[in-house]
Amino acid sequence: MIEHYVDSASTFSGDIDNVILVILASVGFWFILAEVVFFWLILKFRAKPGVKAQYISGEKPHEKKWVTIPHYATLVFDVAIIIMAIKVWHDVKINLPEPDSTVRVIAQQWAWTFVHPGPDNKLDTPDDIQMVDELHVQENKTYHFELTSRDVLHSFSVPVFRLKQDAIPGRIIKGWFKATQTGQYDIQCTEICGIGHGIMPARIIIENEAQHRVWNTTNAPKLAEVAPTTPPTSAGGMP
Amino acid sequence: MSTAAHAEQDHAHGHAHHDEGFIKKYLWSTDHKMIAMQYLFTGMAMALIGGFTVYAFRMQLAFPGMSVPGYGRVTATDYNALVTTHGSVMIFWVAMPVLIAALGNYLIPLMIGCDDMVFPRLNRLSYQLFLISSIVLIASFYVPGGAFGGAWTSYPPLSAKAEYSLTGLGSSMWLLAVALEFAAFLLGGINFVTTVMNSRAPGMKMFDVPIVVWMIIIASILFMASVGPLIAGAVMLLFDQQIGTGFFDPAKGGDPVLWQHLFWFFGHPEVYVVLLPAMGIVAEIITVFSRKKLFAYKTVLYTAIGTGVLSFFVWAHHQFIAGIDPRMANVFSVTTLLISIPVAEMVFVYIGTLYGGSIRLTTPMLWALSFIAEFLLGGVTGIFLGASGSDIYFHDTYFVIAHFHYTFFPIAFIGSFAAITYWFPKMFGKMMNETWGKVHFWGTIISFNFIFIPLFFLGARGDHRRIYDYRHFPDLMKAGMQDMRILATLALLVLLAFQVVFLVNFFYSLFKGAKAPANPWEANTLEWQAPSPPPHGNFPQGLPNVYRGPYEYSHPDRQADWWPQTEPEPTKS
Amino acid sequence: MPTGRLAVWWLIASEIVIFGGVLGSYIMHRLGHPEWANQSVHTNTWAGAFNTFVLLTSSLSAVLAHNAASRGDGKRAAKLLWATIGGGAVFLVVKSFEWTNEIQHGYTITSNTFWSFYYTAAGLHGLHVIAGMIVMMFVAADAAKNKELQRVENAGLYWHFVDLVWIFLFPLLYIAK
Amino acid sequence: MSDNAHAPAAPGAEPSNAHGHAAHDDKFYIRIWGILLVLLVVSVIGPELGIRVVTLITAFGIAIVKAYLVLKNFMHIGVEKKYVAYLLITMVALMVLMVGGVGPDVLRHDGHRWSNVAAKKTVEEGLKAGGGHDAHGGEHKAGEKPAEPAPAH
Repeated sequence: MIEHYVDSASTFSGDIDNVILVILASVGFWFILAEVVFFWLILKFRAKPGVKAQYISGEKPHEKKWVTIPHYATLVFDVAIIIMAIKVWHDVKINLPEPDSTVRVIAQQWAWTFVHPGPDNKLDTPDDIQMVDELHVQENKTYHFELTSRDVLHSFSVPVFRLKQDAIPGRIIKGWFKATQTGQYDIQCTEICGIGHGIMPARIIIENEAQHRVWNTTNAPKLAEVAPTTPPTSAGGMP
Repeated sequence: MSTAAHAEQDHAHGHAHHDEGFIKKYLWSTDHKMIAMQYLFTGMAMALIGGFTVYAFRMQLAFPGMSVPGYGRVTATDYNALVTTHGSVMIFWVAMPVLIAALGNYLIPLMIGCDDMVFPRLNRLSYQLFLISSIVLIASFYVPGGAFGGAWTSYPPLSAKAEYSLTGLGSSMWLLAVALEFAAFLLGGINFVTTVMNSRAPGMKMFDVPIVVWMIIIASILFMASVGPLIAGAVMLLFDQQIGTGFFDPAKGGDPVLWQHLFWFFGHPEVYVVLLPAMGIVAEIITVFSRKKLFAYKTVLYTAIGTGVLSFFVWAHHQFIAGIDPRMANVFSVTTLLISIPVAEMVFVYIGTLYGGSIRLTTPMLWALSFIAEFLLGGVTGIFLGASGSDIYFHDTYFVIAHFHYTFFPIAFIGSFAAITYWFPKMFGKMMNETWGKVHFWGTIISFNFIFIPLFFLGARGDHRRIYDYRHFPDLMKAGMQDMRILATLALLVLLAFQVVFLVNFFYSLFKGAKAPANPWEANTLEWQAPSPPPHGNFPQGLPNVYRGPYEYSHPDRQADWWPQTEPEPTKS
Repeated sequence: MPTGRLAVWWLIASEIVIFGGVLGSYIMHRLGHPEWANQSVHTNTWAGAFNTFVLLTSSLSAVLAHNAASRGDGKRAAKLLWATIGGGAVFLVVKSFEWTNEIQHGYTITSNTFWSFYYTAAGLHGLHVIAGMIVMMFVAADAAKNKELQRVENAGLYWHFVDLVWIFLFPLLYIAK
Repeated sequence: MSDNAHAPAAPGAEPSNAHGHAAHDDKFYIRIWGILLVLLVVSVIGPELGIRVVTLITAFGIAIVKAYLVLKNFMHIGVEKKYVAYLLITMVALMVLMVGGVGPDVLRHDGHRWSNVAAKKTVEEGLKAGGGHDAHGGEHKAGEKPAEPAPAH
């Protein structure tokens, strides 16, 4: 359902959409059922002259079942939803697949700094590419991100990936994503971070391998040592 | 010993009874009904402030950059201050005082059949602290730097350091106001609990206590048990702000995540602190106007207690993606979905109560029924957020906003309107106008849905919270999105306009309304046995005796379809 | 149960969570920060122990006051309450010298988060000591006239609670080095 | 003002038994106070031995014993209605719950996929710096403190 509104561009975004759909279906069913019963009762039991209301304590077993049966049904639905939700949660937030590349994401008031590993695919080397408010990634490659903040709380949110993670000063939080299609999308900060919270947009640019290589070589700091012949991405990156 | 305690109370009454000077009667009163009125009117005044702030920032969202009539241009700083004020005012200064303090103060002594709270002067002190807290909050708008703009959750380090928030004094005043408000409600809560434990009318057993009183008591206990860590945290944060300690500063060995935990350890039970009284109000109203015994009284009670207990185990679902250990999210996801069971059951019980009834759609009944209908949507959308997997996407989007407004609006406004329209005859001795009441009802309910249904869709499309101008985000300016923001804002304007109907009806009825009989709704509970409005001391004929539960409507042995709690059993011949 | 005493119990219950919030936060930080041991050695164990002694003794006089009040002996109850208030005063005096000494040596509330917790927790407790003393002054004044004797017990209960908090603060702040 | 007099307490609440618990004479309380003082001495001397287990038992174990003695004998919680004890236990349990829920994030500095580098840095620096953070700090070790600091000034 969400994919009709927002592109689904990561390996797990479809799973999250599915969880949302399943929850929508199950709670939608209960919601509609409850509302229908509710309005039907209101219509059916409107006051009529001379008709006295029934005296029902609701304490007898055959009366109580009208509450206990929905009670257990709710429990069953809850368990189903929990299982699905936790499975997706494990995929997105707990399991950490082997990365093809790692980027560093640094939030501050009110900008994002993205440190790309550059042509040698290693962070903390001279050819790292630092960009403000622009994250370049290659499609079909597993990325790790190392998220931190310089001042207050921020939140790194990429709606098309269905990915969101708060950045906390003093902590490094790791996560992963793998883009499945190219394009340019918003990166949001979803945790209030001061007066510039609303002007902290960034863009994620998902490129195919060729575009990404070109971008890597043109933007890498011009250092004599950088060997342009090295393939910018490891071959194993392609599944 | 207990007589001595009463002597103290009589002493306090002695003052209020005889002199009827304006100040003593209206401002310095120890009468629970007057204090309830003080809370009610202060809460209503604060609701106007909350309403004005939402008007200003919704206008900015719909028509970014425009000069909002009556406010002016909404800058980013203004926007943050407005949303922060809106959130804190509506929860701490509207929902809490109206639902718990005003109704608790008004109803508890009347419904359990005693003449006043057991500590009337403590009660007065509680209101005065609350009043000071409101004044401090309002004053924070006029200090250099302006009002605090770090959201009602006040997460440090943004709230802890003036260099980040740019509102050094405003942050501290906000925090001080909240802390004072907590102190006020702690005093009030102790008063409520001891009153109900010790001053019930003779014959009133545990299960003869009306549900709304139970709910207020459970809510007060929840509040008392959960707010402590946040009071401690508020002191720590205040020191961080003003002295420069580092409780929440990672560079000094503190931890900003600690505040989030302290806040939500209180913050989640707080949801139930305001929900339960509203649920109680609905229970009173639907039984009276469907002339039915409450379906499974004890089940309602146990589910309320169950909800209260469970509410202490779910707090971290607000922090799934806030940097807590992801494995903890599994635990909290399970507990969160479990809490849906008692709450759902409570709603089922209410729906079950309607079965076989003789339903009269008066204004209070309309409000009570709409509470159930609207709260259902708020409840089920919570599942999306409690399930960790889908919360990754929805966290901090407008979906969250729509969800909790579908719970908080029914709680704070629908619940309060239900209560005010239902107990208005008792409070003021006048009937409210039904026609205008229904006009207000339909206008409010319809426009309310037109505000928040679009917000669900906006949230699903990725609109994130607390952004004052979406034009910076190309993905959020796709076709139709701005139209939905405008629709929500226009619906809000309609909703606000209909509140004028309410205010006019309220004050017109207050002064010019038809005189109300003691028991206009033919209800069973004790407050309706007192005159309307009840005099000082509540029951001039002497304190009542209680013979039965509060919901004996349409008993088969009786001609009348109601059976007051105070009516003695017929002598069997 | 008499209303006043019931209310005091509820008050104590809500105070438990307030102190629980501070102490819980402190314990979590303390366990995570072994280096704070280097700071906590500079707290004065003997001053803390002496203050524990003072508070325990004042608790004794509070309970003796209650005993006297329940016998109807308001005069004696008032005297014992004043002794309790005196205990509170000694506690505060010791505390103020202790703090002055520490601040003079550079251990202020901002110098380290251990000291922030130290001053905040003990300061919050100190405020409760002051509040208890003020309450007891009113109760003692009444009790001396044999009025409102049931309040002697209620004030005493509160004072015992303040003592209890200190019983836990003492090892947490002074002994754990 | 008869209407103002309270109705007798509801059936649930029994008539006051307040004077019931003051059955002990003053000597009893003095004896309890004596025990508390002995415990205090133990709790101060125990940690001086410098053995971790002994410190934990003497400092915190004895604090719990002392608290129990005060609650039982000074606050008469045994004579009080049962729910008072349950209420206090519930409040303490809630605090344990809070610490249990918060601990994984605040107490620990490493978790699943996150690491609190700032806290680890302060720990490391703090341990390296050793004692005091300034010139005066080093002079005062716990054992050298004067027994009575207050009158000394």
